[in-house]
Amino acid sequence: MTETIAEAPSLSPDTAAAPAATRNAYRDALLTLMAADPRVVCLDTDTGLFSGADFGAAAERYIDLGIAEHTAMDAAAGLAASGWRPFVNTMAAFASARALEAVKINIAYAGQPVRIAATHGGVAAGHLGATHYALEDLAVMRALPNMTIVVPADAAATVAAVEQTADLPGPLYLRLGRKPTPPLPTLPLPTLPLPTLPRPAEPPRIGRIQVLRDGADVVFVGCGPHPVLAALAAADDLAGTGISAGVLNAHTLAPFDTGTLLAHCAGAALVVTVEEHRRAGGLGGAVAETLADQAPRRMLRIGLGDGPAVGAGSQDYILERHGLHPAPIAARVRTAIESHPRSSA
Amino acid sequence: MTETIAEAPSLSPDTAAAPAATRNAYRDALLTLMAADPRVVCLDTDTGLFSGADFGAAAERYIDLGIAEHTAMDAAAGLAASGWRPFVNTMAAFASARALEAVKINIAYAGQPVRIAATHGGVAAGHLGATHYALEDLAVMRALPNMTIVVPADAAATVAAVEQTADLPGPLYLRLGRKPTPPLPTLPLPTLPLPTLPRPAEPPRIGRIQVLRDGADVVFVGCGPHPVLAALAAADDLAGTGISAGVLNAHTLAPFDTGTLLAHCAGAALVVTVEEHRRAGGLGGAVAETLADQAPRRMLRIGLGDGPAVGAGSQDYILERHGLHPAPIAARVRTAIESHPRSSA
Amino acid sequence: MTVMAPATPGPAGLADVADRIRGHVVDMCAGREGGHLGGSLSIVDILTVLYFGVLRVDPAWPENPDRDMFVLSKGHGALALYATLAERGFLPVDELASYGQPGSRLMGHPMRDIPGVEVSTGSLGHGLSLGFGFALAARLAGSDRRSFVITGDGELQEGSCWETAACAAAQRADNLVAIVDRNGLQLTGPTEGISPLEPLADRWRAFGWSVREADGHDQAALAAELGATPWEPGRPSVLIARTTKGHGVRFLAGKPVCHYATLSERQHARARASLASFQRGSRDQALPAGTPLDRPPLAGTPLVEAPLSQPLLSPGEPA
Amino acid sequence: MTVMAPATPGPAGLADVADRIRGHVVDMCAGREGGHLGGSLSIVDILTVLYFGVLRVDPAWPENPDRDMFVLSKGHGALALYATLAERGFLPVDELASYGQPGSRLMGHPMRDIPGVEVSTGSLGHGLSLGFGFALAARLAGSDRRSFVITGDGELQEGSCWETAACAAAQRADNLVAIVDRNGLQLTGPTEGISPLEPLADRWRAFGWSVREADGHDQAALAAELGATPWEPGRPSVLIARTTKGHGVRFLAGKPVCHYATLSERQHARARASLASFQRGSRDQALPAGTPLDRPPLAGTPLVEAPLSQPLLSPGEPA
Ligand SMILES: Cc1ncc(C[n+]2csc(CCOP(=O)(O)OP(=O)(O)O)c2C)c(N)n1
Ligand SMILES: Cc1ncc(C[n+]2csc(CCOP(=O)(O)OP(=O)(O)O)c2C)c(N)n1
Ligand SMILES: [Mg+2]
Ligand SMILES: [Mg+2]
Repeated sequence: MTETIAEAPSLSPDTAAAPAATRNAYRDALLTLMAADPRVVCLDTDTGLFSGADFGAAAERYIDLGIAEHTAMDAAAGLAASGWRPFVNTMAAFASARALEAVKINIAYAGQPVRIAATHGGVAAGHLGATHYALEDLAVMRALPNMTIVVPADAAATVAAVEQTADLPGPLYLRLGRKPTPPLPTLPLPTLPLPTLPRPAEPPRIGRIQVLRDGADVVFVGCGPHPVLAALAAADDLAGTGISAGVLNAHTLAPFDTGTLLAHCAGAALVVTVEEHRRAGGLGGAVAETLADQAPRRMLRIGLGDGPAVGAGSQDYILERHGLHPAPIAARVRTAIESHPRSSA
Repeated sequence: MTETIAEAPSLSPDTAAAPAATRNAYRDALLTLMAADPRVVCLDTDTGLFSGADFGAAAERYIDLGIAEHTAMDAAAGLAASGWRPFVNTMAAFASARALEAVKINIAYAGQPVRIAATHGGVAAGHLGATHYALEDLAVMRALPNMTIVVPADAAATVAAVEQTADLPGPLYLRLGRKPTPPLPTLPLPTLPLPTLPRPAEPPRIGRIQVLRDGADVVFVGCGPHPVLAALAAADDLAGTGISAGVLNAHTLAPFDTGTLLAHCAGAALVVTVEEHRRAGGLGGAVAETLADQAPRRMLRIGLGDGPAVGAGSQDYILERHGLHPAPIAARVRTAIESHPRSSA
Repeated sequence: MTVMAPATPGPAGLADVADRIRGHVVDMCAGREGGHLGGSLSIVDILTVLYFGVLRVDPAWPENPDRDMFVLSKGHGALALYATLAERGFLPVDELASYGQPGSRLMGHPMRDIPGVEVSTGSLGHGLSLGFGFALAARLAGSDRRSFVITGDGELQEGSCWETAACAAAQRADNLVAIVDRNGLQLTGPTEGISPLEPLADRWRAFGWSVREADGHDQAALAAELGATPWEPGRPSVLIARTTKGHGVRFLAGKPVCHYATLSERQHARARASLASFQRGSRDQALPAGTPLDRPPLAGTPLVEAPLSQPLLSPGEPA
Repeated sequence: MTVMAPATPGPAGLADVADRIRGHVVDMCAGREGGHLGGSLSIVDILTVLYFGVLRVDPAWPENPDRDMFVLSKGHGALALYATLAERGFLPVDELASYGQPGSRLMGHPMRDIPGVEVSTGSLGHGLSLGFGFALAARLAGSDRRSFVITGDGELQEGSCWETAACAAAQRADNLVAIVDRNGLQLTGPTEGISPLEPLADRWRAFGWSVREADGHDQAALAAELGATPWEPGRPSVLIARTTKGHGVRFLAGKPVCHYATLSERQHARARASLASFQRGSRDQALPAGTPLDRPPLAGTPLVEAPLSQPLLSPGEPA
């Protein structure tokens, strides 16, 4: 909470890096890592993510097993147990459901250093429909022992995650998107009055909540590109009506950064989680459990409906339908604050 | 909260029904149901649970598919979509991991009335070891839409669950045990001073928390045979040192009975969940989320370690190792109460 | 959007129907989301024969309890299914133009809430087990309803397919029919280069199925085989249909790149032209006499032609 | 607990080793938890040949990085594995008596923290894919390490086995060897009555494997086949070993009820007697000359005989 804007790179939203898909950032980072680290193996499952990629001298460490997610996870466990560092590539839906038992017993329980690169997280599959959605994956992975769970909010954070976990001794679940998303903003948005400046976008550190913005009344906790951007914009919106809202980017769901969460929620009347996931068991669950253990706070858990009605459509269409856009988020926060004014919290 | 002991059946712990395995109670209840309801189909996966069972006229509705859990779940979805009421029999570990994608997309998302009879819940597999444990199943199932999740605490409750869900239009996850467990007590334990009498053991109603005991200071919320019995005994223990503890049997995790939970936790300084599950995402998660939404309370979530160190051994050995016995539970509650006395809550 | 004159295929006019379905598929791939072009085109003739010559289905009452069940296990062939359902009268042909638009029920993979779609698919390796469940249901009910499933060939790399294959044979589910779209390609390349399936017929036979092979673009051959199941009482049937991914669009056919395409205006026109010349060459196909065309398709369904206005072919981009 | 005199098998003494292992298995099933008797006894000869004649392993340094890998995919055969590891010097033979006791590391399925156990197993259908991972690891390292996997026959109903079978053939993993314990029984009955596996050899061949069959209780035959892999360069090898569930205990052998047993004192004595008479009849088995017994077993490991004091046979009770 002591960094200042002076440390920020001199980027503005206009000149910042163009939107990029976290899955593509991951792919490029992996190619770099494979060139540097001879332990790294890329196991593919006919995803097409590496079509045309140049593995150079690492070419024999790229193995496409075909459409065989279970085998890929178990084989990765065997490779990891033998000293290799396999990255298994599949969609989040298949990593967290189709192949779950292999992930559970042979990767998580066994504590093997397998990296699961899970694309199409949340409703990123959009138009591809419900069988390709991963709205339960964070709850599932959070229940597994040993699993480090990272949801990068932009391409730079994805690269940082790949780099920083190179020597992680246990497994990693890396939830990635599909279509390009903008980088997190690095300077105050020009038109809105801000109680505090946004934080500089230093690459996040795995295991540490990234404080994007301080705020007194409300604390947003988000993960992933769309939720974090929506929380930032909602905080701006609220600032316009005199509500001071902080924004935490909780990119690492496990191990969870209890200390930073508690420090920032200490004075808040409301803690609002925003996630591209069902409301049960994911980020909202992690925050609710952590707070209940130590310092219970009223919460608003914003995510996708618990009912069957997630629907199908483009990613943005679904997010909007479920109120994961800035305006409805801000509106819900206002209502919650009004119905439980600070003094009663 | 107005039932009186006069309504209790005149059973004492001595003359009560003998210990029984919930999986056996389920099997018998299913046989009865199959005789009465011609829609019910029993899909087996070489479990042996029905070896020697007499299906009578329903014999053609018993189908053993062999060791094929994924196929059984999908086939059940197809049967259910065609008007049948399939019960799929497997272990909780396999239902919630091996076959999860079928459960997710074709049963839960599709809202099909498939009943998943998941034996060996928690660490009931004991001596069979970690690959047979189901310590994540409640978190996983809770993340799925439409899923009714029931964890009966004794044989009578199991029978009630099978009976009461006969016409449930959506899917059911029924978590069962393995070895015999005692019926919930129906009369006050003779030797301990009790601030309030235990409730009569009327069969629980699906979707309704069963109030086993009222208490002012602490509320225990448990599910499953061992946790509920341990909570009852811990409440007795605490009563001996002047702490009044209520006990709620939250046998239905979804849909969760928010009303009863909130009503009973309103005055409590501490809410203690006890479950045979990892501490993340299960009953503790459900309670933490529910309370945070409406009336945040300090909690103690008692379950199995988040680390890899669940270990292996008999069910009781593991439960003891992880502090799921009455004495350590009571001790932890005392410590928690002392470190955060009521006034600060 | 140009609405062309309606056409009414007679029993011998299935080639025309398939031509129109291919046209729809190509048109939908020129929309904003693009689509799974190749794997849709490879199953058009199979779907045409199924829906116009084999399946007992009822567009007027899609949930008719006596209907045969169809599962598109390779759910990414959705475009071909939508177009077939439209031509068969389950959907207004107009609705095809909504594919890829916000709020449309026509998504990248089929969803249950579309009339005629029995089950949502898209994750590979589930259709056979779902279809097996339908087959068991029919048996328990003492009904003669049948269950047809189209799987991809790459899809058969999923172990779940073989798990179900064994179960279905064990249960003597001879009311279950699988059709393998043996186009030789999966998402990134040839199946035999990634994880070979051959000898595929031997595999199925060793799992207890009755196996036949056919040219998956020869409607007469398909109708002859699929119209006469079970081939061996007590055994489920599998037809290995030799197909071409992208069939009908010469510059894409057989190329891995046709898996997913967002056709530019120019490419769309070229694909349409390719289809047209292809059609002229395939006019001699017709159903053999005696094929069970018990429910002729609805008349009067218009053929949609989408505007030629899209920017870019984006093949190579994984879905 | 009676500790009998140690025995040192020479190269020709593997029949004795297997006899002792069977004795241990029966003894452990007389403990408080009982055990998977039948499926342990069916793999004793295979394990004996592997651990004493085929696998390059190092009891003095179980994690020796040059070792061959072994995976007991049918983890419920754990008792046979424990006894074999003990006889081979990985565990004190005394420790077998701890099986089923609180705090013991010898559980109903093998756990990684036992010396010589490479991976925890118990959920069926994972061993082949794990073993395949080990085989890939060896190939990437340019090592000649091999990977051996024992699967059950019922286990092959899991689709995951066939998924991996295809992948291993595609990757030309000829350093991978599977041995199918073809005892014809699964938990509740005969495989062919529940979900048939035959023609099993054809299945494997159609999935690209090199297939052989052998009498799974003929140590010489097993050693001849398993000592000479790969049988075809570029192909993984599978040996279909014809075995008897409960082999060696006449009153249980071949009966589904032997899957899991908690032997009473009387039954334990009877089983021991049955083993003894069986042993006398099988003394003529020996390894053929030239079998690669590169590391003779450790000498001096005592044979445990458990007390005959348990109450009940509880077969039929599912585990
Ligand atoms: C379980 C699962 N894994 C991966 C995918 C992604 N995927 C979609 S289509 C496809 C290729 C399928 O190949 P094939 O079955 O031959 O169908 P074709 O492309 O020939 O139509 C893949 C890998 C998926 N949909 N489901
Ligand atoms: C995935 C999974 N499903 C079910 C079981 C329960 N189970 C344990 S052993 C067994 C029978 C296995 O049969 P087979 O592979 O023939 O081994 P055998 O009994 O002959 O030793 C079953 C169903 C399991 N361990 N794992
Ligand atoms: Mg194909
Ligand atoms: Mg067997």
